[in-house]
Amino acid sequence: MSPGLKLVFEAWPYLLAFVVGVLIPRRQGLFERIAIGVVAALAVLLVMGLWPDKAAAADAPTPKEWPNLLNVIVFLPIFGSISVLFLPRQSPKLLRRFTMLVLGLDFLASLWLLGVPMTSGWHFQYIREWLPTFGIRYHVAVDGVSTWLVLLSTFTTPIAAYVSFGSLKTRTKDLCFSLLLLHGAMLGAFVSLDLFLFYVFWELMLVPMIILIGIWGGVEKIKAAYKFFLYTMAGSVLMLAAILYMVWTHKEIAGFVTFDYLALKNLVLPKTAALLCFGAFLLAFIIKVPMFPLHTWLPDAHVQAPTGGSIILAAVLLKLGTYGYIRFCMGMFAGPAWSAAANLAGLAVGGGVLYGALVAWKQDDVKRLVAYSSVAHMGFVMLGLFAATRAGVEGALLQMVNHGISTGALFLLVGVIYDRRHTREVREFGGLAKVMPVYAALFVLVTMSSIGVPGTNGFVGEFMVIMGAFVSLPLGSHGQLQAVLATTGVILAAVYMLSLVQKMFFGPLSNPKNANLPDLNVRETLALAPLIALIFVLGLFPNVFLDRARDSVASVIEGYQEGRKAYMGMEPGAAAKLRPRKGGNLETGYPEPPKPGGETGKKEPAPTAALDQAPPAGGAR
Amino acid sequence: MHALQKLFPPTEFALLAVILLLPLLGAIVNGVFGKRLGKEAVTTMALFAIGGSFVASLASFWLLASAQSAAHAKGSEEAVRFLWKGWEWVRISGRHDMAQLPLAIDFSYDALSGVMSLVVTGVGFLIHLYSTKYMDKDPSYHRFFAYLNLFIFSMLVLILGNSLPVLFVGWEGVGLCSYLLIGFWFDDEKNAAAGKKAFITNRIGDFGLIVAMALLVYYVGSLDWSGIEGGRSNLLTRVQMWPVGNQVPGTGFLQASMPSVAEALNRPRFVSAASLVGLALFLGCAGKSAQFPLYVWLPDAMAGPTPVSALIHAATMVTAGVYLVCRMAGVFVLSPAVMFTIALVGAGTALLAASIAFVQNDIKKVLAYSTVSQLGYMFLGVGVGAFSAGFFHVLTHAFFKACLFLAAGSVIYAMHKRIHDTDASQDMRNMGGMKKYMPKTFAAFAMAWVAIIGVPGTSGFFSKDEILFKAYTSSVAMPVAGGKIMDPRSGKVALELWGWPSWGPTVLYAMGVLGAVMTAFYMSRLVFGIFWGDFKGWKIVKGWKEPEHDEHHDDHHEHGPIEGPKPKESPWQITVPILILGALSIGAGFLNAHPVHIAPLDHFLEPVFKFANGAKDVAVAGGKGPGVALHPNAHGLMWPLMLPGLLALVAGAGGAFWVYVQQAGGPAKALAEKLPGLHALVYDKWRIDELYEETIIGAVDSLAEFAVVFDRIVVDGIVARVTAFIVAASGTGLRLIQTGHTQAYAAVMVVGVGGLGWFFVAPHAAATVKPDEASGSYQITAAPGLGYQYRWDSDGDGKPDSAEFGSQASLPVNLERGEQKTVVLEVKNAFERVSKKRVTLFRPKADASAGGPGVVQIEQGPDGQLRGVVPGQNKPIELRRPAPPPPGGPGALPVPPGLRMAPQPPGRPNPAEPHQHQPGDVH
Amino acid sequence: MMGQLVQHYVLLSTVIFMIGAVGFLVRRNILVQLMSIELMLNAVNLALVAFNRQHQGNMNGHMFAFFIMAVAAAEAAVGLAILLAFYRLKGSVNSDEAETLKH
Amino acid sequence: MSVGSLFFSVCALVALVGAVSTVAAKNPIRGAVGLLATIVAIAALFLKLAAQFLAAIQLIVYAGAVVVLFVFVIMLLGPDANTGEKSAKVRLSRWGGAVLLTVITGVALFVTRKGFGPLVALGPVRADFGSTEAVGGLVFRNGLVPFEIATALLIVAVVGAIAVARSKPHAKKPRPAGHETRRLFAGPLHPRDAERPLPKESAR
Repeated sequence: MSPGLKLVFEAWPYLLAFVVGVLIPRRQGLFERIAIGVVAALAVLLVMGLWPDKAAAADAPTPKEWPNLLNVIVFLPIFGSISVLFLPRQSPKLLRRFTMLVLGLDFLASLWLLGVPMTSGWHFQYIREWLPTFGIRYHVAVDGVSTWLVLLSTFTTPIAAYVSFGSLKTRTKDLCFSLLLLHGAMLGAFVSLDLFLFYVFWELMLVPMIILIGIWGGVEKIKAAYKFFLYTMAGSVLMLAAILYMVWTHKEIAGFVTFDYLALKNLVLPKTAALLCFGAFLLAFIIKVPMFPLHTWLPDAHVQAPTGGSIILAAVLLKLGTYGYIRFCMGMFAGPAWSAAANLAGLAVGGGVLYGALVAWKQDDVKRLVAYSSVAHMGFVMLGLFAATRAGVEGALLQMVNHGISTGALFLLVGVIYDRRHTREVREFGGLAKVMPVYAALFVLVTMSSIGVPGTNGFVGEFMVIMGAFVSLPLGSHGQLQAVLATTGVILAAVYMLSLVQKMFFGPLSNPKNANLPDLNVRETLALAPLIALIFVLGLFPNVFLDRARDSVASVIEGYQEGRKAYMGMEPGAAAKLRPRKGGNLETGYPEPPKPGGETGKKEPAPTAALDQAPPAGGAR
Repeated sequence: MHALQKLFPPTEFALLAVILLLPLLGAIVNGVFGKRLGKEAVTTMALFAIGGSFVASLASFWLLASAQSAAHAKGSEEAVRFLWKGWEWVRISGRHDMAQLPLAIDFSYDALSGVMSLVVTGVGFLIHLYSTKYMDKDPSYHRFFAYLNLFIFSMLVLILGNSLPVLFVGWEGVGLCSYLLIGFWFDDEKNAAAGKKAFITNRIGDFGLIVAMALLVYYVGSLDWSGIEGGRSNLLTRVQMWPVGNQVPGTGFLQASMPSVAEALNRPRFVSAASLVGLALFLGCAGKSAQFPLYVWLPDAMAGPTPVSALIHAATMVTAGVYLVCRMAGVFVLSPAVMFTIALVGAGTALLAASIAFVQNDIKKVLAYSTVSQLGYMFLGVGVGAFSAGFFHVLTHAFFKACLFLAAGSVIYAMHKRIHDTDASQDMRNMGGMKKYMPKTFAAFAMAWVAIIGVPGTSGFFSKDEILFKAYTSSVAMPVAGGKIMDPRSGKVALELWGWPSWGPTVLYAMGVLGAVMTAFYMSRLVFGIFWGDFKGWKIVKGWKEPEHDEHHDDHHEHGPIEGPKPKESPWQITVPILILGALSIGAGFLNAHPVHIAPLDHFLEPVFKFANGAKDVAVAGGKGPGVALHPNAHGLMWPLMLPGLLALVAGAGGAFWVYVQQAGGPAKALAEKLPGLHALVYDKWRIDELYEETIIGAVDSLAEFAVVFDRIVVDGIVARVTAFIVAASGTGLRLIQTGHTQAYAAVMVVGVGGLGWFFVAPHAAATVKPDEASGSYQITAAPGLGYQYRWDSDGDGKPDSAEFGSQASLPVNLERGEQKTVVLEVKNAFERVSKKRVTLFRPKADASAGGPGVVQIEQGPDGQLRGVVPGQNKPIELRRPAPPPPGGPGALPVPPGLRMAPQPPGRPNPAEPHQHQPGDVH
Repeated sequence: MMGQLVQHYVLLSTVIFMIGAVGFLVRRNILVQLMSIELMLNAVNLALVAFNRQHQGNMNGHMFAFFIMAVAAAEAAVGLAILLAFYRLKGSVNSDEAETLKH
Repeated sequence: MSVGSLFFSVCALVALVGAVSTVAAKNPIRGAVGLLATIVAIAALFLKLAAQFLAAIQLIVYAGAVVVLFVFVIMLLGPDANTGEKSAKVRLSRWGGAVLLTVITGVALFVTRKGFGPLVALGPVRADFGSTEAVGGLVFRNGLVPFEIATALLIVAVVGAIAVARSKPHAKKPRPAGHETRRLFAGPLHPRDAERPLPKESAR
């Protein structure tokens, strides 16, 4: 068979996608058509990549994990942002292209994460001493949970950047710098396993986000930026205090200083201290999520932020709160988390799902409405996490990604109309479906995803969360009530989203200003297309996604249960202690802690030689 | 035949994929490319897709029928089910996360779904054909067919899905298509609002369906049909509905003050899981099938194009609820109370909707209420356990109601050509005498009319008569002996079920007959109004609005016909489908004609309803499983019970003939004038919509308004503003210090440096104690400082150990058990200043470092039983055996034999005593 | 008075330092304030050199003094430049005029 | 009183008087002279402390550069250099300063008497102590990096000083006519001079 023919046989899905992509758009030039075709082919490549060829996968040896991959993923944008500083301010085209190139390369690099079977444990682990005196290391790794958040981030940020370049024409250099730095910081926070490193990234991402809101925002941008900053900061300083307390306690017991999450995870704190530390972490995370009553920064920030900023904020930044809860609260404070779960789940349902939906219903500003719908969606995510069943946590994880996709797409769509009319007031619109049919169709489609119509991604996540909460042991019979109440949130979601759709798109074209609005342009279509595609891929084949997260979720829940057992075993008033570590040195590179009971009182500082041992490359078990 | 069987084995029945994917393909092609493909291509694509699907359905049905007869010949009772497995969708958690349930996108094909898919694709094809003409002039022609094909696809997913979640995909999918099609002409705010109303009302039903799925996962552990049928016996358990959790929150403090109130509040209430599941499922069915209280969306849904009303809101989608009840029959029969509720709600809805249909003038509205009413009949049928009868009514109703709608559409089409006003061309008062102009349409309409009013021999007669007959003779038996669910552990009665009330059959039958009278009356009114009399549409032209009240008003301003086309017969694309459907509504009755003993459908469906009709997976005393109980004299009652039905026909249709043909509507007008209030009330649909608007929607709305205000004033106001105010106030205060003068800052710095200097000049005596109780050696370590020298007084007698200050920074002290000692530390710094500190050491008597089992306190619980409580834990330890009467005097708590007391370690300090000294206390 | 003790130098140094500090605090003339700073730096230098004279093991005191001089020179240059700019802004060298810091 | 003591006493007295006059002088030029006196006295004390190199540097850097810089600036400012502080607040703060000075000097006396153990006379001086070679060797061996940083600091300070002190061309004012070189020397040094007419361009 000739190579050309072979190519056609093997690459027919991509070719088909390309051809369809070229054929679909109406009234476009050849160049735009080809661009759309390429995007379509790439999307198919991504989707095909999600299904490993099972027969081939069985035979193939376990793929090697390049330990530097995460470094590349995290630092490519960060170095990119530094490089942007050296590019000429006068040529925005160059700046934009460079930014898109870096983000695109980052996305391609992150696709490698899909090539590895995400068995439980840590992958692509990389450990490097950073500040050995303080036990601070550069320790990054991913598991099935963070992989998806990394991918979500690398997937949505280019879209957000692409959209931003369409609508923001001022101060391009600053924009590129902020976007890249924000991207790197978010990725860093998702992959770092050292609490200090995590904290650094956690705070680092605030700065570019404030710049994004504060420079390119709306009328009250400064107020919104302040509010965002102050809320987030208030939570995170408490978290820092808790981190320092844990590190200090760990040093008292184990004899050496470390900020490593995997080491601190084994620390069993006395009950009061555990509760306080849990509270501090929880506060930081639920502000970020955000959960009632700390959610009001979100609508303000969303309304004022530019479209690209809103997309990143909704799609990725909020996920840091939920991710933090899975990773740190469930990992390190299983006991307090377990005992508080039922109450917190009530808060998530009452204050998030129902309250958010009700408030969203009454909003006049489209973006504010979508922002409150975020509160409602994130309530579902938190409910799944509090339920701590496999379905619940998997559903929550899926819902995080779903929310990133559908709410990101909604913000993008709102941005489209804002660019045309410079208003977001619902009453300014009406009957838009007449003038912008494609826009209306896509808006309705994304709305369906947002309100969880089966077949789209929104349904699967909500369904799994509800099912997971209903059967949850930690929530008990309250969980069943909460699941039922959360289900009524599904009704309310339909109420507010469909009211919005009706007011915006249906009815007579009442406002003459809307009579000549152009439909979606190529840039907007290109940015939306991957999101729309993923809405269906995740809605119909969520398993390609959940398969990779399953082991990790199972081990998260296992750790949660074990942690709770250790916590319940603490006598009131007992001192902190260390749990025997499971993976031993393999995971952290640290020595075993001294056996409890033997030679208490004489705690030699940790032999520094142990720190010098080469960390395991790759770290997959 | 053999080739087909070989090609499509029962476990890999890929023909289902063909049935499903053809409409989907049509939807995608028409939706994405439709505008460019042109009208012809869209028509071809849509018809090909749905026609191919119909052909595949026919083939499948044939295969199924032959497979079933083969199985029957072998004596197998099992329902034949063809499977086509798609892929694993998600995995959800079983009860308490003990197991994972994979949910697969699987499709199955059995008798029930076979018949249903034939109806959907067959009627769907006819309606598609009809629409090619009806929607001819519409600019969004391709969009219409894309939606319609998508609807067919969703409906097929609904009926072919092998599990509840897959069914749910179709369930919401048809809701979505219904939403899109009702709002198809979205220029009109009213249409869009109707679509939204339909979707949201359906969502309320979907809420029930999700809850039902959650309950099934929790109690049964499966969501696919065979799994639910196999595990349904687990539903016969009790569920505590109240209180949620251990007790009602806040009753803890009531316990002491008002124990009776607390007990009344906390008394647990139980329901059987089967009832819960049944109710939740029925909520879903009520939403989709427009039953009370969720029927309000269906009449509004007539805002959509007429073919949509025929296909979705009459023939197929709205019967999905009945389909689901039939599908889950095995679960429903476990709860007679729920079944009776369904029957009662069905009968009630039938009457309510029929009463509204009496006075409506919009012909589509009349048909819509008629649909609601007929759906009520179906639920009456399935509610009394006559599943095949109810399902048969689905079938016949699909034919005659689709025919009625399409014929009405044909009339509207003709009227619209003259009037060009959507509302006026649907108004019955503008019609009349149409049989002259539209003979074929009239023929089809009349065939459907005789069917729906139940003229003997027509399909409506057989199906309605069967339902009425079963309403009297059939009921649902208790699923367990005596209706008592036993607790397997204690052997006691856990829950007593509610049974079928004795007055039930009579009431249901009476309601059914009354409904039949009403049906005959209002349907005849409709037919007479449209086709008899004189055409009243001459004076109506484009832009005509109905005069406000006074109908006499018109008489004074009588003027002759205005120019315009005459109503004329519709083209063949419209008449052929309605004639076919009319013929079917006459003839389809013989699929299940029990009075004449021809019942192939009943026979065909029998294996499907096996679990509803006494399968023995749940044992009842007497050897029969849960299911339907027939009246002992059922067979003999068949003919007697038919008589009231025939009388109802005669009374209803005859009455309508008298009122509307012979008296030309005079008595009706007179009655309306006599009772204007009642007439207005019924004309306004009993103002149920307004009631909902005021109560439920109003409540949610004000709740939302409250939430907005709360968000602004409390959350953003108190949480954020108050914090901000405190910070700002302290900032304002501190700002007074910030003069901006460099010197002032420098002066403050000098003060600070001075303070630090003073700190260094003054000595500080501080010490830490490291206790070691086991050996009794205590180590006191003094804090270091600038040029510090130390002097110790180790025996506390006031005289230092040495006169000179030295560099000894720590002092070991040995203590006997129980000994207390005071040590004085003196510190001298570089400036020769001296400070003193007294350290008191105490070594406790007993070694408390070895931990024993925790102490358990005994206390009397609220129920009078003794229980143990571990201090610091809330959960009491249940005592296994009841406590013997207290042997000692009052106040002496007995030690129950069931409780092992914690051994008291010798010398362990009693925790009740206030302890004086902890080891290492520094005073 | 005995031979020179390190205390004498330190005392002298302290007093000069304090004169400088008080001058900095009391005077409102930026020129004088800058000169006061020079006084303080000189006082510190003196103390450093005196201590180094007492402990002759190394000459780090000298080295520190050397660097302090360098810094002092830089400080004087920049300080006077700022003074000039300030004068251009306000037309005066009174430090009370420099109060925008509080805003 | 030995010669050494006398030398010390004289130098200390000069330094103190100079310091006080620096701070107390109404006219800054007198303050500058007082500062000069203090600096020279301290340089002398450096000599006494066997820090010959530092004494030289002290004279060169402080007396030669810094004080001269001050004097330049004072001259540049002219009469504006004297702020004439007269308010009650100023007087009060002066009294406060005097009291503070007295108190802290008392404390310092106390500390120096008590805080350093027995009073020990300074011993003999090592042979090469304080010489240029010794300090140079130290600076270029142990203190090379700080030295380089100090040089960088000085450069930055010079550039910064120029940047800060230079009068900025505001808002495109019409440039005063005249030859470049001429303007460099005869142009306005200060904004307030800009209004003054340039000296007439005399014939060459």
